Amino acid sequence: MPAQFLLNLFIAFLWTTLKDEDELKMTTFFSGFIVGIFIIFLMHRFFGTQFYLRRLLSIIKLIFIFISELAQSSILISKQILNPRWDLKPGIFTYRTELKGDWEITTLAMLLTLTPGSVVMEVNPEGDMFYIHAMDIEQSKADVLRSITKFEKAIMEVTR
Amino acid sequence: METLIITLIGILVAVATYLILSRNIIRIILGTAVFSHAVHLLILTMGDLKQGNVPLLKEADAPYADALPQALILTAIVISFAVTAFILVLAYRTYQDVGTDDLDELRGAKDE
Amino acid sequence: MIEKILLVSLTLFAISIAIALFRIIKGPSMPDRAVALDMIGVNLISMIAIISIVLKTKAFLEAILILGILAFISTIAISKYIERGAIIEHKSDN
Amino acid sequence: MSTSQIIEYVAVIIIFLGSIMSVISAFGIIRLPDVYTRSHAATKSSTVAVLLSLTGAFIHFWVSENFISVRLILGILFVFLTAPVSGHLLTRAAYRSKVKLTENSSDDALKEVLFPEKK
Amino acid sequence: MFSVNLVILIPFIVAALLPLTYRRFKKTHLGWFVLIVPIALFVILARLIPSVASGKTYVHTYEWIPTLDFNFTTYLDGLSMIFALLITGVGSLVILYSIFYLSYKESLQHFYCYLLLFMGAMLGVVFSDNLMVLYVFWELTSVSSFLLIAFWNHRQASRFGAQKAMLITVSGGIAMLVGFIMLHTMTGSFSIREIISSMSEFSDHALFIPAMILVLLGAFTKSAQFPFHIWLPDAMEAPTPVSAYLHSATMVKAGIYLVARFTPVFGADEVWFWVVSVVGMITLFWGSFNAVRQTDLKALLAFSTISQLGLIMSLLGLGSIALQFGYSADSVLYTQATFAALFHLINHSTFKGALFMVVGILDHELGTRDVRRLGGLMTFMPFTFTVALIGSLSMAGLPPFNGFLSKEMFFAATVHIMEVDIFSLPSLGIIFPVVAWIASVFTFVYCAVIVFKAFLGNPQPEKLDKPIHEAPIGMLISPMILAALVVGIFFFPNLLGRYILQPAMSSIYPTFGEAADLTPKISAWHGVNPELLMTIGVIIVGAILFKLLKLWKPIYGLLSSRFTFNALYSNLLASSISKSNTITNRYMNGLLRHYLIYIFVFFIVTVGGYLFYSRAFSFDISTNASFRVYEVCLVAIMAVAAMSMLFAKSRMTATLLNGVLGYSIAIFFVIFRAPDLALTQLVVESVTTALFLLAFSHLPDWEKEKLPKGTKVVNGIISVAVGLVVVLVGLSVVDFNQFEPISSYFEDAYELAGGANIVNAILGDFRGFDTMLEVVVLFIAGLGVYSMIKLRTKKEDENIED
Amino acid sequence: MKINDVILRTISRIVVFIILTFGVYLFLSGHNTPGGGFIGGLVLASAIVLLYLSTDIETVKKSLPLDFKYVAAIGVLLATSTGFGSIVFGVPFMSQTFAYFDLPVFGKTELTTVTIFEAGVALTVVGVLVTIILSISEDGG
Amino acid sequence: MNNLIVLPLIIPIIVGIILVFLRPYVKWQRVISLITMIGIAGISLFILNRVQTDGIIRLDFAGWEPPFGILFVADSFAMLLVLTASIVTAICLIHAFSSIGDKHEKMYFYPFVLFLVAGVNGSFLTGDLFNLFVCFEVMLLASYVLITLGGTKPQLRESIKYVVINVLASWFFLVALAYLYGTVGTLNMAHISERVAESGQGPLLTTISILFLIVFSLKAGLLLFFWLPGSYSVPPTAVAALFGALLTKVGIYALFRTFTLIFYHEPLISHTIIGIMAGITLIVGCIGAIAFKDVRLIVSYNVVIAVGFIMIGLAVGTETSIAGSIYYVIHDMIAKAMLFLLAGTMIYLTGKSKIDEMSGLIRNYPVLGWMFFLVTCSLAGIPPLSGFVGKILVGQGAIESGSYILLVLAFISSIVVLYSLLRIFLNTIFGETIISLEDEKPMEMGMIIPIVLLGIATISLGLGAEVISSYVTDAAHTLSNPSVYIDAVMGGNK
Ligand code: NA
Ligand code: NA
Repeated sequence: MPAQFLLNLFIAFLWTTLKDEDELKMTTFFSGFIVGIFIIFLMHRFFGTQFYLRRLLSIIKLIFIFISELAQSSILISKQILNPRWDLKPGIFTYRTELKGDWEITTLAMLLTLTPGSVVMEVNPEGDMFYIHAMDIEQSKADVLRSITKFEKAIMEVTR
Repeated sequence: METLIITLIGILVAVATYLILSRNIIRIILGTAVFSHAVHLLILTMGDLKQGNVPLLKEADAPYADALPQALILTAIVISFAVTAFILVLAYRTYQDVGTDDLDELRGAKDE
Repeated sequence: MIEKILLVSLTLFAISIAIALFRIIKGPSMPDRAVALDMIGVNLISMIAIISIVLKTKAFLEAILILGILAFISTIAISKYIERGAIIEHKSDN
Repeated sequence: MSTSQIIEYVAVIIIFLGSIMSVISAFGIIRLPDVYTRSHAATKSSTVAVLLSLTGAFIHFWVSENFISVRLILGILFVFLTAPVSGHLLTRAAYRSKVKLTENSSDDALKEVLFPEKK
Repeated sequence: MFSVNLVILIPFIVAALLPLTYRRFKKTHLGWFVLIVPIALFVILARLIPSVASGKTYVHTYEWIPTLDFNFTTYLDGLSMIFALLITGVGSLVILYSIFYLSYKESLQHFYCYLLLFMGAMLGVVFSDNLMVLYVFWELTSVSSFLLIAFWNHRQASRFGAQKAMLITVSGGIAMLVGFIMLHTMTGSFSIREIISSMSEFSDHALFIPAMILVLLGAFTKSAQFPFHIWLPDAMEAPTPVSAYLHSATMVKAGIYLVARFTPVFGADEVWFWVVSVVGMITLFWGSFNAVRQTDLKALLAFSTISQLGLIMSLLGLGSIALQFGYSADSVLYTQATFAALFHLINHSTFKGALFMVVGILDHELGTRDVRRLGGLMTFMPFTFTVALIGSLSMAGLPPFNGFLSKEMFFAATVHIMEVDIFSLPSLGIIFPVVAWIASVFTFVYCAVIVFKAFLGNPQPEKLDKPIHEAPIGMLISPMILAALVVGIFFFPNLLGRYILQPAMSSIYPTFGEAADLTPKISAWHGVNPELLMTIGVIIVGAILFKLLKLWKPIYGLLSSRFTFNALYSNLLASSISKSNTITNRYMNGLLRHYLIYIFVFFIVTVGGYLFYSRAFSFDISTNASFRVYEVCLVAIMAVAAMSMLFAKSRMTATLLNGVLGYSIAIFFVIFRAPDLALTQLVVESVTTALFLLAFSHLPDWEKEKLPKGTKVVNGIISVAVGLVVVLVGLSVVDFNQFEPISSYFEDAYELAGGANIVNAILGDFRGFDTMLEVVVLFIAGLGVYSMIKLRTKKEDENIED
Repeated sequence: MKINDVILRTISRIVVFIILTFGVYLFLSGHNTPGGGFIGGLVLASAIVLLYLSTDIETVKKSLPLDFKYVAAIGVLLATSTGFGSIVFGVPFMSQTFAYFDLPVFGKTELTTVTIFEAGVALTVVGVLVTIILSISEDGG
Repeated sequence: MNNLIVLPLIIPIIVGIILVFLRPYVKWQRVISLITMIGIAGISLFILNRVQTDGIIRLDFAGWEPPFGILFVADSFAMLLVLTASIVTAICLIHAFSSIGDKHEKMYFYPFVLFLVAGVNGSFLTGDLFNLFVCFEVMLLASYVLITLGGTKPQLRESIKYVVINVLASWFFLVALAYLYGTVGTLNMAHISERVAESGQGPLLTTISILFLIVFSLKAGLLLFFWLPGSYSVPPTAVAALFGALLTKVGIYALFRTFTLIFYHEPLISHTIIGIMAGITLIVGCIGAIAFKDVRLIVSYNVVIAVGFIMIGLAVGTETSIAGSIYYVIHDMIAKAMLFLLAGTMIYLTGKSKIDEMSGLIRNYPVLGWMFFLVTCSLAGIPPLSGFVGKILVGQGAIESGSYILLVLAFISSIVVLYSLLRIFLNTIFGETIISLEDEKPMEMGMIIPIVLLGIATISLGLGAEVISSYVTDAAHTLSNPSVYIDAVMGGNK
């Protein structure tokens, strides 16, 4: 995949030299880069790998998940705070994940933390078990279990 | 604004003084820290407050806020940091060797 | 009008900080205070951003990032202190 | 009103929303019963609040001064990255320093792992 | 060319050489070598007697500190000649005597070094014309005297005596110095000759009397005048040659010299007359009265010396009255008191020197000076006895010895003074002859004690450690020479009068025309006159009192020893130590809190006090910049955070609150348009908090403040007051708008320093030097922390880790 | 249960790079915008502190084998010696010069001796801060 | 080029940093630091002489004309102090070579001493009030470290008090600076002086001047000396000697400078307060000097007395008295260093510190004993040693201006000094010998040589007072006539 990126850079550079302007312009280089993206997208099957910007897309997607989770959770917590009759049942529950490796675990933990009503408190030394504090354990557990597959998939799209 | 800030400075100084008059070394150190905060604010207040723009020539147009006190405070901040760091370490070294953080117990042996 | 709204926002942020300060003073536990301090830091970030708009200057945008960095570092330090009594370890366990 | 003015208003309103969010979370800080629930308020509402105001500021500078502030983007990114970590660290520290959960709490999966002898 | 300066310097030079060369004198007694010095000097000076007698004076100047007018100017005239001859003459005899007195075992190099030091200093005192140089030598005599008294410093009593002498004489010297400075302030000169010539213009000057009293203090302490005499008996701890030399013949006479020298300056004043003559009289009486009860012969001689010095002093005082009248045939009569003073000065040196040496012989040969253990020595020690007898009789004022002549003149002077018609003397003047006569009676008694108790009566060999035997001849030479002088002067007094005393008289009365007029013809027989009758009375009453000594001696026991000046001195020193210890420990109690309170209170009182006293406070809110609600909120937050620190139950809370303060200040830096400050403050605050946390791992949590409630209230009041003063001054400063700050200059930073960030340009360029040093400060702190933690010595092992 | 710092470590790895970059930026931009040697140094130091916080002393020592007190010393030397240079050139002590150069890539660039001075400042700040923090942390354990 | 006058500050700093790298090589550190101090002494002497020929020399850092930049101003007063400080430091260093111990030397002793000297010299030379604060801090930080060097319990105990009080003083300094900047809007001392003169030093400026008085008095040990006795009696001998010689002098210098150059318009207030403070300082110093048996405490209170004495010269405020104070400051730097070295050496040799625990040292260590006698006489102002010229001139000034109470206190104090030191001398140097030959610790040449050097200095400074008299006269003249200084600094660009 880095090869694709290097190639893209090369195309951009080529583009800039072909333009043969008086001075070095960032905009020229940038436009060359865009041209490169287009070319590589067309040709990426020749490399035998995915189009490298696909990963970028999944990252962006992940970020959107992040943002929407955060928005939802903040709305939820606001409701909970402002609810005059506060009768939630907080608690700590566990979740075992399929994900491996520092990056995956971290990302998932952060997502879970931003998920409405839950905060990851501990990861076990093996790195496959989350201890999660929930604002309202019944509801949060359900929420987490519902969205967690979605998260795992989104993360794996980026990392694998 | 000046009156407000100076009043605040006065409160900070009073608090700092009270802390410094303590027996406990950490309180004293915190007192000097609070005192330094007050002093920094005071230097800034002594140049006219809120008059003029940020003293960045490319960022804003004249008039600029008085830049000299700002430079002085910067120096003062760094120095108070250095001093605080030293005195903290001194305090805990003293605690380790003499076994107390209470200055009343650090009076020292009397002569005669 | 814009400025008025901004000033109201600033005041609201200041009130949040005041409330958080109350939590710092009251506690009861150290983590409570740490949470509140973290919150104060975050609110200060917002205030700097708004003040930058009010003062029409870009000079304080660095301060936003710095405050973000430092609030984070402080939180780490405080939480480690609460958790382990030492904020920097010779050699971590794992 | 020109578009840019409208956008400016949008920016300011975003900021205003952020400030309200912030007050709510502050309110949560005093209202919620224990440090764990409070940290929910802190890590989420507060973060949203700051993200909103930074975004507002970013938009404002973009529109009114035609200035794309990388520093603000970085700031937003930074808060995004660090806020959950802070929440995680603080609750963990709280639990490990034996701060009690509120009495309402129903379940405590950590207790048996961390402080088994107390059982 | 002859220079008196050299005369002064020679003893110093030799003294300096001694410690370097004394090892070469293993075989010969070091004294023989040293003896050359005074003899040579005596000869040099003696050769000048005729020319001095003819009125010639010698002045010579070496520049020392010309800028300050401290110059080494010497002045040889009649007055200084008398003293110089005494110093070198008696000096020669004493050194000769000491050769036999001090064995090789003593650290002779020290002894002679001090002695030469003293000799040079003493010559310096009498020859110096410049007051400052005189003061230099004056103090050097005290120092050398100190060293000589403490010669046997392993003895407690020697150290005690040395300290006492040093403290009293140096104190007097310092008083004298102030007097000298005052004289300089008045006259603009340090030269005695110039001061004498210009002094008449300043007799109404406000400093005239203070200067006089201060100079007299110097003279009185040095000459052991009442009540400063107490050092002299204790100074007898010195080896006897020293006592004979310093504490009877020369150093103690420096005060006499000073009074004589300053008579033309101050003498015309009534205060001078009364102070000098009355103090002299009291001393005369007190010394003789106390001498009688002494059992230690040396102590007896010490009190006798005090008494005799009082006599000379009072004569100088009486003689000063002549200056009241100016030069006239009548007033010449009164100058005879001064003449008598100078005459007795010489006489005293001869007979007292001889007596000291005699006592030294007894001490040296028999191991005691206690009259209760002595008696009947006459037959065993005939030469010693002869000398003692001559000395005693002369001291008692009997013919045919020189003491008789001067004693007669003294009586005459006291009688004459009653006739003077000023200073209420017709009514008060009677005290002078009465006191003089009583004192002379006691003098007679103690002289009898020496002769009868020590030399006559029954020998008591059982009370002595050594067999009674005559002293070796070497030891006897000096006293015998002095005894011969005692007799010789009686028979040829006018030789002395003409060549020695007359030129001195003209020094003391420079305005009195022909010096020959001031020189009366001295003769043993004047016919029957009051003074002769007084002398006869002294002999009769004295003899009776001596016989009845046992009967009336108990009255000395009535004098409580607690109220003596000696006791005062000792108590003063002892109580000053204990009192000052109590006082100092009371406020320097090691409590930082107290020290800080002193500082804060001082701040409140001076700064706050002056602010109110001077009405400097001014306040005008209208010039203030506007403020917003959120700013007020922030101020409130900071105030609350700060005040909550006082009540924080744990150090962590307090530290976090401090962090809140720091962050809030950063916001104010933002509000006040200081971006660089905001950035720095934020980082530094965080790092500081981290440091606190780091240090906390090594420190215990704090406990509740353990101060009593009253203390807390006091602390609170002080704190509020400090804050208030800061606020009030601050408000006034804000209101003070007279000057524009210099900062507008820095707004050209881009052109001047190539930077658009003014603050940065100031830090890096305009005031880059501050920044450089600030970096150094930081570095020192860092290195200090490092060395304090990492390089400390562990309790167990002494090596330092790297 | 042992503490698992995986989240902290992972995020810190990213954050440290952001901070380092930002620190260098602040250091270089101080001449015209807020920043400069001090602030740059402080921020760089906080990056290193973050490294220590998120891992441990030994780990950092392995990957950053610097003796920070010497870093500080070199910093002070640098800061003082720019002043010393002016003695050599016979201009008043601490005189700074600046000039503009057209450099490839960077474009019109201002080069000043102040930059050397500020580099010294920054190095000192980094060196001292880390020295202090390490000294305390390493003490006793 | 005037760059010369920055050398007394910059050389010690640079050398100090270089020595940090040479930590294991103690011998090198010794040689280099000694050479440095001697070199600085030489440079200072050269500058001092140039000041006589060319007048006051100033160096505008980076070429920024006053009042905008920072500058160094070398007048005779400053240079005399720099010169003396350098010489005394060099001599104390020699003592340190044999007394401080390898252990301490490796704790960056030499760098810290050099930094201390740099701070001290900078304080003497700077013409900028804020820079004075920074120089103070350089000096103070170094002193904080030096006082704790080795970290014995008493050291730590006393250093906390020392540090806290000095930190407080520093912050008060900043408060005063803030106020002054708020009123006159400038930092250059000559420029401040001009502006203060222009506004006529009203009540507010006088109030601020009192604050400066407090700040500098804390440093000088004038009345507010509570930190002094404890902290001067705990550090290693060479350090104590440096402290005794240098530290208070910086405060004294600052008091002289500010109250002759800037706040000289209200002598009735400021100089009266200074006079009262000096008088009380003398009294309590005297009481303290005879209160204790511990040699180090006696010696420390003698420092307090000297401060009171020197400040009388300022309180009196005539040219004569100021000249006297200058003489006396120079004398005191030398004699106090000598006294502290002697006291420390005695304690080192006997292992005891109370006067009733030692006795008869003169027979074991004759040179030491005589040097103690010499310093006793010198400090008591006995002529012709160095103390007496200053004493006379201060007295002369006091008489000229009619300050009789101060006069009396000043001269009585020298008797107390004499008594307090004689007490040590008679009890420890004289007396029955109690150290037998086999118990006798050998006197190291490295310890006695510096003491003898200082002894020679005190003799020659007294006998040769004429040599420095022209410098002192010039210094006093400059201090008494602020316009000389102001013209030298602001000349041409008002
Ligand atoms: Na003793
Ligand atoms: Na003894």
